[in-house]
Amino acid sequence: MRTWAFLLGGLVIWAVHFFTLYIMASVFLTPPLARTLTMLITLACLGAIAFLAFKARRIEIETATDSWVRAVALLGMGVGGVAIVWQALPALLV
Amino acid sequence: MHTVRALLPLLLTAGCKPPPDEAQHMPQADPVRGKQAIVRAGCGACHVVPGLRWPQGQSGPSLEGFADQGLIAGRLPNRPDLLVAYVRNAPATLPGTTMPAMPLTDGEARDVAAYLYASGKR
Amino acid sequence: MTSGSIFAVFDPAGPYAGSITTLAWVLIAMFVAVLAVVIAALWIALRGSGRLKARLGGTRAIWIGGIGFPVVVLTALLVYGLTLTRHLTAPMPQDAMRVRITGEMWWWRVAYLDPSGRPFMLDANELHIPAGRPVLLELESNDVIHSFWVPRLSGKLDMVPGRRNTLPIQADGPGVFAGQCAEYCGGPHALMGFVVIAHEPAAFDRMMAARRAPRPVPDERGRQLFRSTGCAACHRIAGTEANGMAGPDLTHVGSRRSLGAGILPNNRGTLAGWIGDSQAIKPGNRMPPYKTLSAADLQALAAYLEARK
Amino acid sequence: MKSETGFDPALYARFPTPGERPEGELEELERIWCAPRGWQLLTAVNNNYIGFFYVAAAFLFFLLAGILALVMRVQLALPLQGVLPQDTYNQFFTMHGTVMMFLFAVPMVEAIGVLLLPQMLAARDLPFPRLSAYAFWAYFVGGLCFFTSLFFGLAPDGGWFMYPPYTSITYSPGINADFWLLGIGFIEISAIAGAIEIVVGVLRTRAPGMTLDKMPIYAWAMLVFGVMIIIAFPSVILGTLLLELERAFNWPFFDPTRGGDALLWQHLFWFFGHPEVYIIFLPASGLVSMMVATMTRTPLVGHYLIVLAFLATGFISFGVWAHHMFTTGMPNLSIGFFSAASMAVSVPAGIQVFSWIATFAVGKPRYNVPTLFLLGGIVTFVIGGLTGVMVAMVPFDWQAHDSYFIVAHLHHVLIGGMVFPMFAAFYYWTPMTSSRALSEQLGKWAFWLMFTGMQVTFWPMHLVGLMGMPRRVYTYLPGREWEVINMISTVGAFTLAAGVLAFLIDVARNFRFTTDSDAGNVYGGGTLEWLPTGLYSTRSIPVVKSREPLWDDPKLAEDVEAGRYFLPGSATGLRETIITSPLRAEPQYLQIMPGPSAWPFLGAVFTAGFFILLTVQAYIPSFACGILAVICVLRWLWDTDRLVKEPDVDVGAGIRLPTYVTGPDSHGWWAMMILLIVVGMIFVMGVFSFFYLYGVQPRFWVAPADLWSLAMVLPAYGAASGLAWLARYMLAREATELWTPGVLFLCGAIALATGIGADLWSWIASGLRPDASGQGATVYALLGLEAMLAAIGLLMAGYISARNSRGMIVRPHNNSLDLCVLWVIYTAGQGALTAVLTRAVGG
Repeated sequence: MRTWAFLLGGLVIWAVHFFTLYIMASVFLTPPLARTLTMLITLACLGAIAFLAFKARRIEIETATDSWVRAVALLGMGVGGVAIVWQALPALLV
Repeated sequence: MHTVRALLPLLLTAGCKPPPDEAQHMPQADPVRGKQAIVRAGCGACHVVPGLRWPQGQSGPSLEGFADQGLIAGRLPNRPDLLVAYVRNAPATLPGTTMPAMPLTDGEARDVAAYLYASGKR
Repeated sequence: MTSGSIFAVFDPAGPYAGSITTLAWVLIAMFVAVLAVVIAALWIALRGSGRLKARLGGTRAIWIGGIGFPVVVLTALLVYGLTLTRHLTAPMPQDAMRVRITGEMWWWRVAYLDPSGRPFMLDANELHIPAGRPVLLELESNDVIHSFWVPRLSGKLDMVPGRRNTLPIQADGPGVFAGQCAEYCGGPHALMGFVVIAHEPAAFDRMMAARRAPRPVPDERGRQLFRSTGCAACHRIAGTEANGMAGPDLTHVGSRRSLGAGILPNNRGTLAGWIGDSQAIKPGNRMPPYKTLSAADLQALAAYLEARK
Repeated sequence: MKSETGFDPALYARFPTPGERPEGELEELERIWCAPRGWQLLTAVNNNYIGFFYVAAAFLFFLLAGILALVMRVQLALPLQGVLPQDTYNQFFTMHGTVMMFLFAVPMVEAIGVLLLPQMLAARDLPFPRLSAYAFWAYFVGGLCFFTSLFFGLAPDGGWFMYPPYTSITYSPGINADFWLLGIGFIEISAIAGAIEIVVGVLRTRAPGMTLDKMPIYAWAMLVFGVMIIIAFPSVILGTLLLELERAFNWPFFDPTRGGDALLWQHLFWFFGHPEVYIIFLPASGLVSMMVATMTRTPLVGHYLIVLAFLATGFISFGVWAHHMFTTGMPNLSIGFFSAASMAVSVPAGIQVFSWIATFAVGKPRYNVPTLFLLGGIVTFVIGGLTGVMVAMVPFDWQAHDSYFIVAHLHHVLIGGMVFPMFAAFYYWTPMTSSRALSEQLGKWAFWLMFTGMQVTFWPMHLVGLMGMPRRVYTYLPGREWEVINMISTVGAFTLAAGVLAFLIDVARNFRFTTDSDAGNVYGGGTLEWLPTGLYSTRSIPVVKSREPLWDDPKLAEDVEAGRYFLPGSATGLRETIITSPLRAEPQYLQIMPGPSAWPFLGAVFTAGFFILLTVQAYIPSFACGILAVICVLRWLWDTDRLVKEPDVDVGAGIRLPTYVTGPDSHGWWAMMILLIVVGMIFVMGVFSFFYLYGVQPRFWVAPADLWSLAMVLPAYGAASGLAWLARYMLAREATELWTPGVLFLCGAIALATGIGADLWSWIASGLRPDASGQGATVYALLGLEAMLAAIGLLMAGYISARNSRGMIVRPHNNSLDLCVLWVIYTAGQGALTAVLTRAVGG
């Protein structure tokens, strides 16, 4: 499970962020409130990714599989992070 | 494109048919312009017009093979001068007809008649 | 029938379509540039010199070409797109002219609204607007989903039953702009056209005033016929007892440029043909054929309708 | 060394084993795996046969849908043509889209997976061979019946997206729309069955030593593919159910005059519909990645980047569904989110494309037919991807949406992303399953005709779309200069068709199906599917030490063929394969596999019969078919889950593995968990529909059933899960004479039925009717779903009792009971959630 949590962590957080924003946008339609909430949620998710990345960097490397898992996990967190930032842009620009 | 398609039936029939009937000869009229006028005026709303895929209205008689018809609307002799008058203002030419007057100039009416004669020869 | 520039999206006639055209050109430039980069990279990979191939063959190339480059380009595009979206949906001035257009299978109901939002003039399949002024369209549907699209004036917007969408349009100068239903709505969806006619503001005001002026008493025989034939059950002609709302409003049918929702020229002859057998012209439409009308009656009806300017 | 299961990886060093294998071992293996002959072939379940049938059937549907497209292109070549009347054209375009998506694309990628995966993972077969047979036959029989509706003028005509209200009973009164809903409904079920098979196959039947990082990239693609189907398809299953309920019983899910909403369908449909595109593309991308590596004779550059790209696509593609709805008037903020996600999803595509380019740059590409198709596919896909970025820009989409621009875009994506790779794969893998390779010469004709035809057909469509031509029009008026462009497209379409014809000629001339005397590794691939194989796949199952074992160990093929690795013969005298752990592929136990059986085939035929007869409203024959289908499925299950004499056996080199494993390690448990995720997703989408309709039209909502009724409902569900758990617990104990697990389980199932019964009763008592409003419709739909699960629970109770009475529920743990217990506990949980959530809003 730990391995899967690392491999998919960044993307799972992206998904959580996305659906939270989607539900939020559907419930509160007033831009200022939505904007503030978006900022908060986004920061929280980015923080979670950073925490996960910190943990992932410290995976014990014994086999080739371990280093492979670490590389994919870190990259996944990077992609997740970029996607989260993009996901937040609409709330700030629209 | 339009020109080519409109002329196609002419090209196909030109070689193998007798020369145009003198009685239906239409000087200074252009069947190609006639077709455009037919599309613009919407004759197809009531008639099946040869060379016109759509619309193919059923309210009026089909105009296929018009040159070979003896009468216009079953009552007038099929002569160019009468046809020109009829397509422009049918009620005036033949009181009691179903066909209404159409928004065509005299020149356009001549073109339309020319088209009907040209494309009717099969 | 339909008219206007054939280049539609590339030949905008107003600000709402214009800014999208600019965006379209930017996107096309992006398309060409990126495609060129990819093809060049592919070419180098297949046929390039050893040195070039070596630079391309490694994860660094993927990082730059597959991640870095797209992220930069896409971020820029996203910001542009979102800003433009906000700009295009900005609220309209309160006093803007409003028209409600309702999608029907397979034609368009048009209602000009007064400032309080009540319809004061009904029409169908054609919209007259003043040039140079923004007009707000309220889009609704009475049956299935349709989509309102006049490419030279704006992007499209759906007409969803139970909802009301608003679409701003504006034409910079007088002209005639063709549109068509863009959401598949069954049957003759392909033949569901629309025309927007922009007038000089002064001419527009004159036209609207003339339409609202008291109407001369319509010709009695045509009016009788319109009722006895059953037309009045579905069609309305203001100022007469004909008050049917199922079909298009015919108060101004004589001034329309087209018949059958933008598909057929409009004149006394085509009116007669349409009444006689509209199914041959637009198969599947909701109007039944009237093949049994006598010649004289058909003539009189067509003449009567042609006079409804 | 790290271990996942306690297996010592040092044991791998014992292979390859020295010495000769005993006489007759191979012959026995052949006897055990031999295929039925003649008509009996219908009972075959082996993936070599089912996979091949599956590919052939999917290709047949590709041809049929392609012919529809050609006729449509003739109709559109000139304005106002009369080739196809309006109604027929509308049926044609609906069927073209539906057949291409549901009967060709998804089944084709799944079929290639069924054929290739076991080979590539060196498993003897997929873990549930009878399930794949069932999935295939249900799809094939049902698909053919569905297509036939076209010949009776009964084909659906609402577009492949079936938007209500046009497809509601008011505007589509015929049974055409029902054909779509029911026909597609069970093809989705067949797709899900295949996906469960593939996910469990990839995670649990890999060759020992094939850790996640050594897994072939194609297996990664199929893993993500399977998971995506499991998440995405339930949404459309629910959608079709709701629409059918609205059509049949007047429950107003999509009717705005009674608190429904037409856009709900669009959300449900596209939540499936957009991931669907990636569901089609990812497996093809996996194939491309495999072939690029072979054709350039070099390992894939950036393997881990591609894996990440697959995973990222799998996630982000679930955040883009509403980009099909930019023109519906959604709020700007929501639109913005979907625009951003649509941008994000193109990054993984970029990674894949540049990874392939980098691999070409490292290696020495060979210019044979597969390479040509690969290159053509990449270029075409990039074009489609870039126009995809264009339409992800909201204002541009307002112009492009539902115009021919989109037609051009989606065909570039799908043909470049899936069809060209598929043809490359046909050429590349034919030598694995045919005794002759396909012809290079004819193949080049096929490619150039298809590639040229493709570009000539679809490039002009971008233009005509921006010139204002909408999609889904059966004709257009002259005078807008669309004529010339459409004529060019038509010419292109026929060129494309000529390419396909060239391929067919090639197949007719050269393809000769075989399972054991294939043409072999013509292109020099490095992965395990190129080991010498028979119906049992490889003679022995190798230990995998790298990503391209055949390149790194030239002796591997010989050792495998000589039986020097795992499982050189049959250890139990039955069909079997090794189940390994999901991360590091350490051998865990020996799975006994079922052999040929007529029951999956018959079950599939009756399932198809049930749906088709239901559509034509022949209710009695239909329900008879339904009952027969259930009986067939139960009969096939009856043979499974048996103990063999030996509790553990030698699988080679003295390594002993158990033959019967229960609990979370068993492959059956995994499959049941995945099935429960599918059911759970249907439930989640149902709850979404419930809250969505409340959000859109709250004024239609009345007070829910009173909370007191929960006092009866919740304890009943609690009792159900408790009793089910107790049944499992008591089975493990020695002294359980009075309360046999069978009886306990039955009581659990009855408690379940009591729970749903009480809930239903309290809602009926509240006066809310399902046809009254969106609230009534969604509440009763959720209750109906729960009732269906409870009914299956009762059926399970009967099955468990029957097995119990025959002494087949063995101590201390038994898989059949375990799985049924899981089902009941899940159902009770869902029931409790249903009861609470439906009372949460309203009034």
